[in-house]
Amino acid sequence: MSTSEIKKTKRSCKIISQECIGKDIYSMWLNAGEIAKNAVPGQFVSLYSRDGSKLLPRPISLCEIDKEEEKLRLVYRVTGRGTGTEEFSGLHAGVPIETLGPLGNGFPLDAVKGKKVFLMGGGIGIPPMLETAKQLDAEKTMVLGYRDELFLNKEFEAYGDVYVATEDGSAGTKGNVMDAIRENGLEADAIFACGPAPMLRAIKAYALEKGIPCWISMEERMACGVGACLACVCKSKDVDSHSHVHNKRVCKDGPVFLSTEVEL
Amino acid sequence: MSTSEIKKTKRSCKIISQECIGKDIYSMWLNAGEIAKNAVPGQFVSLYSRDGSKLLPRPISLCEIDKEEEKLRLVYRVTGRGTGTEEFSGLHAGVPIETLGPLGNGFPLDAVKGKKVFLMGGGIGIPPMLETAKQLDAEKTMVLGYRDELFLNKEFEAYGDVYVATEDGSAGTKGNVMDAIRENGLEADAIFACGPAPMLRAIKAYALEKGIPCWISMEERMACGVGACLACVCKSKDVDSHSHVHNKRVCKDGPVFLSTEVEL
Amino acid sequence: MNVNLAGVELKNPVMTASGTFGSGTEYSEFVDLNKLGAVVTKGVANVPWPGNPTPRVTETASGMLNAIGLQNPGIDVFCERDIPFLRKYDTKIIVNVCGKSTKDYCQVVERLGNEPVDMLEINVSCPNVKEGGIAFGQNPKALEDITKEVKKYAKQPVIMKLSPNVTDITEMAKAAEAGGADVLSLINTLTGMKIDINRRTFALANKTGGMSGPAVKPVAVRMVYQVANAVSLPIIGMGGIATAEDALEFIMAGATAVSVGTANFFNPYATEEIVKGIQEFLERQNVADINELIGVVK
Amino acid sequence: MNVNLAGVELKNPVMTASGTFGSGTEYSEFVDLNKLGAVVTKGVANVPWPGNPTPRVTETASGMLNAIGLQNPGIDVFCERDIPFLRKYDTKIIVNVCGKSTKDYCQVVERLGNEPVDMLEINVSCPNVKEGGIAFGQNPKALEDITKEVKKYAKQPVIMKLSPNVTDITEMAKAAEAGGADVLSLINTLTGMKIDINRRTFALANKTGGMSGPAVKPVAVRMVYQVANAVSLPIIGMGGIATAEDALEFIMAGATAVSVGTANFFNPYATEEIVKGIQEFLERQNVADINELIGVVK
Ligand SMILES: Cc1cc2nc3c(=O)[nH]c(=O)nc-3n(C[C@H](O)[C@H](O)[C@H](O)COP(=O)(O)OP(=O)(O)OC[C@H]3O[C@@H](n4cnc5c(N)ncnc54)[C@H](O)[C@@H]3O)c2cc1C
Ligand SMILES: Cc1cc2nc3c(=O)[nH]c(=O)nc-3n(C[C@H](O)[C@H](O)[C@H](O)COP(=O)(O)OP(=O)(O)OC[C@H]3O[C@@H](n4cnc5c(N)ncnc54)[C@H](O)[C@@H]3O)c2cc1C
Ligand SMILES: Cc1cc2nc3c(=O)[nH]c(=O)nc-3n(C[C@H](O)[C@H](O)[C@H](O)COP(=O)(O)O)c2cc1C
Ligand SMILES: Cc1cc2nc3c(=O)[nH]c(=O)nc-3n(C[C@H](O)[C@H](O)[C@H](O)COP(=O)(O)O)c2cc1C
Ligand code: FES
Ligand code: FES
Repeated sequence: MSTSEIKKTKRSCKIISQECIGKDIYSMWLNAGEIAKNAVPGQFVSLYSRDGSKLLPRPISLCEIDKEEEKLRLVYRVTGRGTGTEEFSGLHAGVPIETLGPLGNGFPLDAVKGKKVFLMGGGIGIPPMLETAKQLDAEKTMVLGYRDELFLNKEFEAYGDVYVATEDGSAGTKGNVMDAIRENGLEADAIFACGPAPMLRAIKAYALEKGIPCWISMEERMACGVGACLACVCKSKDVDSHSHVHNKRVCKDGPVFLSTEVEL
Repeated sequence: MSTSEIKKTKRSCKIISQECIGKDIYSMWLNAGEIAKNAVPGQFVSLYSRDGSKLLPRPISLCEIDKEEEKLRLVYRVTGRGTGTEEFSGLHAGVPIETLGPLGNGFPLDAVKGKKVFLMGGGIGIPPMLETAKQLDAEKTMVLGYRDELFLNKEFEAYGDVYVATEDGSAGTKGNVMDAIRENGLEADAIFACGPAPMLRAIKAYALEKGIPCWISMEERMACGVGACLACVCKSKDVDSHSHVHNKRVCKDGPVFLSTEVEL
Repeated sequence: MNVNLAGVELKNPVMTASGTFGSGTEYSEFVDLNKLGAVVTKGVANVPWPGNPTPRVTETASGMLNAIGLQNPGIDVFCERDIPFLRKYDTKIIVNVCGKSTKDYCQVVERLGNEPVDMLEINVSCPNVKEGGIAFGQNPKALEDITKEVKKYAKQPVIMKLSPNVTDITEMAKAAEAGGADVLSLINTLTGMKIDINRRTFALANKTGGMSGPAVKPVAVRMVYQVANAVSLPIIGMGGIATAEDALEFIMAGATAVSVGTANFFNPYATEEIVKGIQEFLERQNVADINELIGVVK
Repeated sequence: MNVNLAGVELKNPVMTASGTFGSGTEYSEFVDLNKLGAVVTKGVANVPWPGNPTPRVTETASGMLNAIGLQNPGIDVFCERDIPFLRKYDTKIIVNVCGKSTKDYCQVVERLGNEPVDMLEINVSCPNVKEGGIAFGQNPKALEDITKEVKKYAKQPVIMKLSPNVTDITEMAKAAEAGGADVLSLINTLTGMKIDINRRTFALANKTGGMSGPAVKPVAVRMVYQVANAVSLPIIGMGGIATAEDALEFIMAGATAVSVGTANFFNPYATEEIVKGIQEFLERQNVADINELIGVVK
């Protein structure tokens, strides 16, 4: 799928529901109209604050997409006091929120169709794997890493085996997602992953060692979210399409990249 | 009453009710705690926006004071799109609003006790006259000036005769408050007034001509609202207490001044 | 709504600010480029520049800091790809030019002489690159000299883009005028810094960045006013414009045209909405010609 | 929380910014002045000044413009009324001094030599008065000269307050250092302008005003960082500080103390809350001495 076919919109989306599903973790459904209609798993939206002093977007991945009802589910973490995400968490059903999307490329579902695939998520990187699990036609094994408290994990069970790792050992394997793979002797032909940089680095090394393809979803500070400002670049092996300088844009060329294509 | 005895507070006040009572005119009751307890007619509060890009206070006069239930009524005009007052008008009961007060001096009720007094209000200068009418022990005649649509006028009827002037002649005297006085042959021994500068100027001239004392409530752009920043000065006949330069502070030395004491 | 910049007739005074709109491709999904007075491109150099390490942007109160570092594909790719894209639209093309030395600038300017572009904007005020950029923009003599050199090679009218990080903006404006500039644009970004106190480090990899957005508007309006009253060149005003009202502030202060930058990031429809808003203001206030409003507040 | 400014020991680094806190009387209804490191007074001149016409303030995005024009009662009333008031509290007194000529400044400074005040802050950076003020603050030679003169008459340590409206703040800092300044404070306000497009006039009677508030913080932090790395004098940082986190940004950038200005207007409890917030940060991060944090980000 080419990103240029996907039509982006910025619109005011009414909140359908807002729920706290873990410490500082919120789940929100939005009435998103054409944004939902055009969206694919692994893409994200930019949310905007109602506070005139906060100008920049808050990029949030799509956790679930309901094309029929034109709804989107976002699961996000409140990062601190006075932040944009804190503001979002206080908004009730019925309140509109400015939303730009769908943004980015999404996971290449066709490339791994029918294979044995790890869907790996770490922390707040877990949400985008849910819609990916729903839509991916493959033999899926979910490996989810948490610090302590679990969230969303039950919702993955409909789509395959779910393995969990926690840093404090309170559930599943004590350690990280790689520890969970080793402890359970798991294997796959391909990987889709989203999570913090150290986790992605370990997964990239593992995929290289096993000789399997691995796609990772990257994070970077953004301003435009649509590829115009060149804020959100990551170092890439190939020259990028925009500036021909090995700087791919996370918001437009990503956020999903083949792990061997980018520096971490 | 000396202003230094009045203890000021800034606190978050829950909105009790919010009602549109005319085109762009809103009436709001606040749970104001000690601000209400310490307040006198003619004083004001500063309201603060929830939008981090809007820093300065919106000074709003007290329209009614309920000391027992610690409530304040504010009646205010939405001045335009994207303004602080527009934001306030959209806040529902239960929502907190940052409020600083009580501020300023208030009308000198004792100075006119038992006399025949005009309470004159123009436009959005009408609200503070309501609590003044309630508390003033005198023979009161209300003269209220509007552009077209009337508001609050009925509520004054409990306290004396009410005369109305409208610019478009749709109610009462066609013209301004001075026209209403002339048309109805009204007389008084003293005046309390609040309204736009041209109206206050005319009232000041009238009082001078009649040789009666007249107190007017002034408006100026404010920053601190408490007398510290020297933003809100007006030219005064006497030297001011702060800088000894004939610059009285509307927020602290006023907003109510003897008309002969200030330049308009 | 037509305004004239050194002989170039724009259908309206609303343009994009360099570096915030790419070469128009991305935002053409949101706005009709045909509706804009001009598209000003991201700065382009003689060769590709990789720009600065990330993080390159951070949020500040009603503004942002950026230290992109002028990443660009170089003039060759630009001429092959971006100019033909923009030529499909009925709008003026203004190419923003950056460089590390006078020679770099002149090379790009000369090369553009044969291209169908309408004006050149010379960025001598980027605070985010070590060489070139702001060095030329904070010294009147250096500014006059580079303006003269650039003018030797330029076939199109030359806009000199001024830095606000100076003691006296009128001195810089006069230097650019003396060097032969056709138009001035201002302001570029104000140099700022943000510190992450928990990580005890700078919020931007480059330490400092350029501040833009509504926060800087009062400084920008002041400088446009000062320059309009000091030189006789037309001015393109920018810095924090997000609404038609903002744009009109700059026009009344003395700007002939305006650029919209950071606002695109929080409202991708901003440029088109501003064109519409100005039109409505003119109708509401019965102003027959927008040129009547230029510098009307004295 | 003690910090030392040129031999003056403050109980904590939090002070008020001149002109936003009067002489403390009004805000003593909200905060306990005993809790503050120092109170910096509104600028005082040799004679009373009436200041500028109104409107004197206007709101901008995350900031404000002011053109008070240094209204003040003159040094006589100040010494009689304000110093005795402040002396009742256990806090340091810093008197901000303004003038129209070097002689004016020196007269006030000399007079204060016999008064129980702890430091003098010389305002050579007010953008809102025609004479004096910023004229001294935008020229390194003039700044060095006036610093030298003031030092001749001063019995207390002298803080020179720098203007941000300059090309190179380090050059100004070095000039003040060369002139013998004991401490530097920065930033004063950035000159700005706002236009009321409906009335086609300036929002302020003075046309321009000084911008302050959170909007200017990135510029202020950058300048404090630059100055801290250019001279060896202690620095009082200010510009947009509204929270303990903001204050810590300045301290990590190199400020020994901080001043809180515009924030008082939207939070009259700001100064005391910031003292408390810094204390909590130190505890949370196990920092034994706040002096360890000064200039820790390089
Ligand atoms: C492609 C992508 C997808 C993401 N998906 C999710 C998700 O599904 N759920 C979730 O909880 N978080 C997600 N994040 C991280 C999320 O964007 C940040 O946590 C959020 O922007 C922080 O905003 P704030 O208002 O809490 O913080 P503030 O500190 O107020 O943010 C200030 C500025 O910094 C930016 N910023 C701060 N942290 C980050 C970060 N980690 N990444 C990018 N920008 C940041 C903000 O966007 C904002 O512009 C994603 C990030 C990216 C790049
Ligand atoms: C002592 C006093 C009492 C007042 N009482 C009332 C009242 O009871 N009801 C009412 O509707 N209005 C009253 N006003 C006027 C009211 O303060 C302004 O209409 C209001 O502040 C405008 O804010 P805004 O958010 O709508 O406009 P914005 O344009 O967003 O305001 C921007 C800034 O300008 C200031 N400002 C704008 N207009 C005025 C003005 N006319 N006077 C002072 N500051 C202004 C605002 O306070 C704010 O700081 C009073 C003013 C004063 C000084
Ligand atoms: C992300 C970003 C990149 C920019 N890149 C350039 C550039 O390449 N050349 C240039 O002259 N100005 C550049 N600028 C400055 C803008 O063109 C403009 O002068 C400034 O941002 C002020 O306008 P604004 O507040 O509307 O953004 C850039 C600004 C931003 C925010
Ligand atoms: C209303 C007002 C009055 C001021 N008066 C003075 C003054 O008299 N002397 C002075 O040196 N600075 C004066 N300043 C500047 C402040 O002391 C401070 O340097 C500036 O406002 C930046 O800090 P802030 O953003 O915290 O307000 C004034 C600022 C404001 C807002
Ligand atoms: S955020 Fe602008 S290019 Fe990615
Ligand atoms: S508003 Fe500060 S003195 Fe009145």
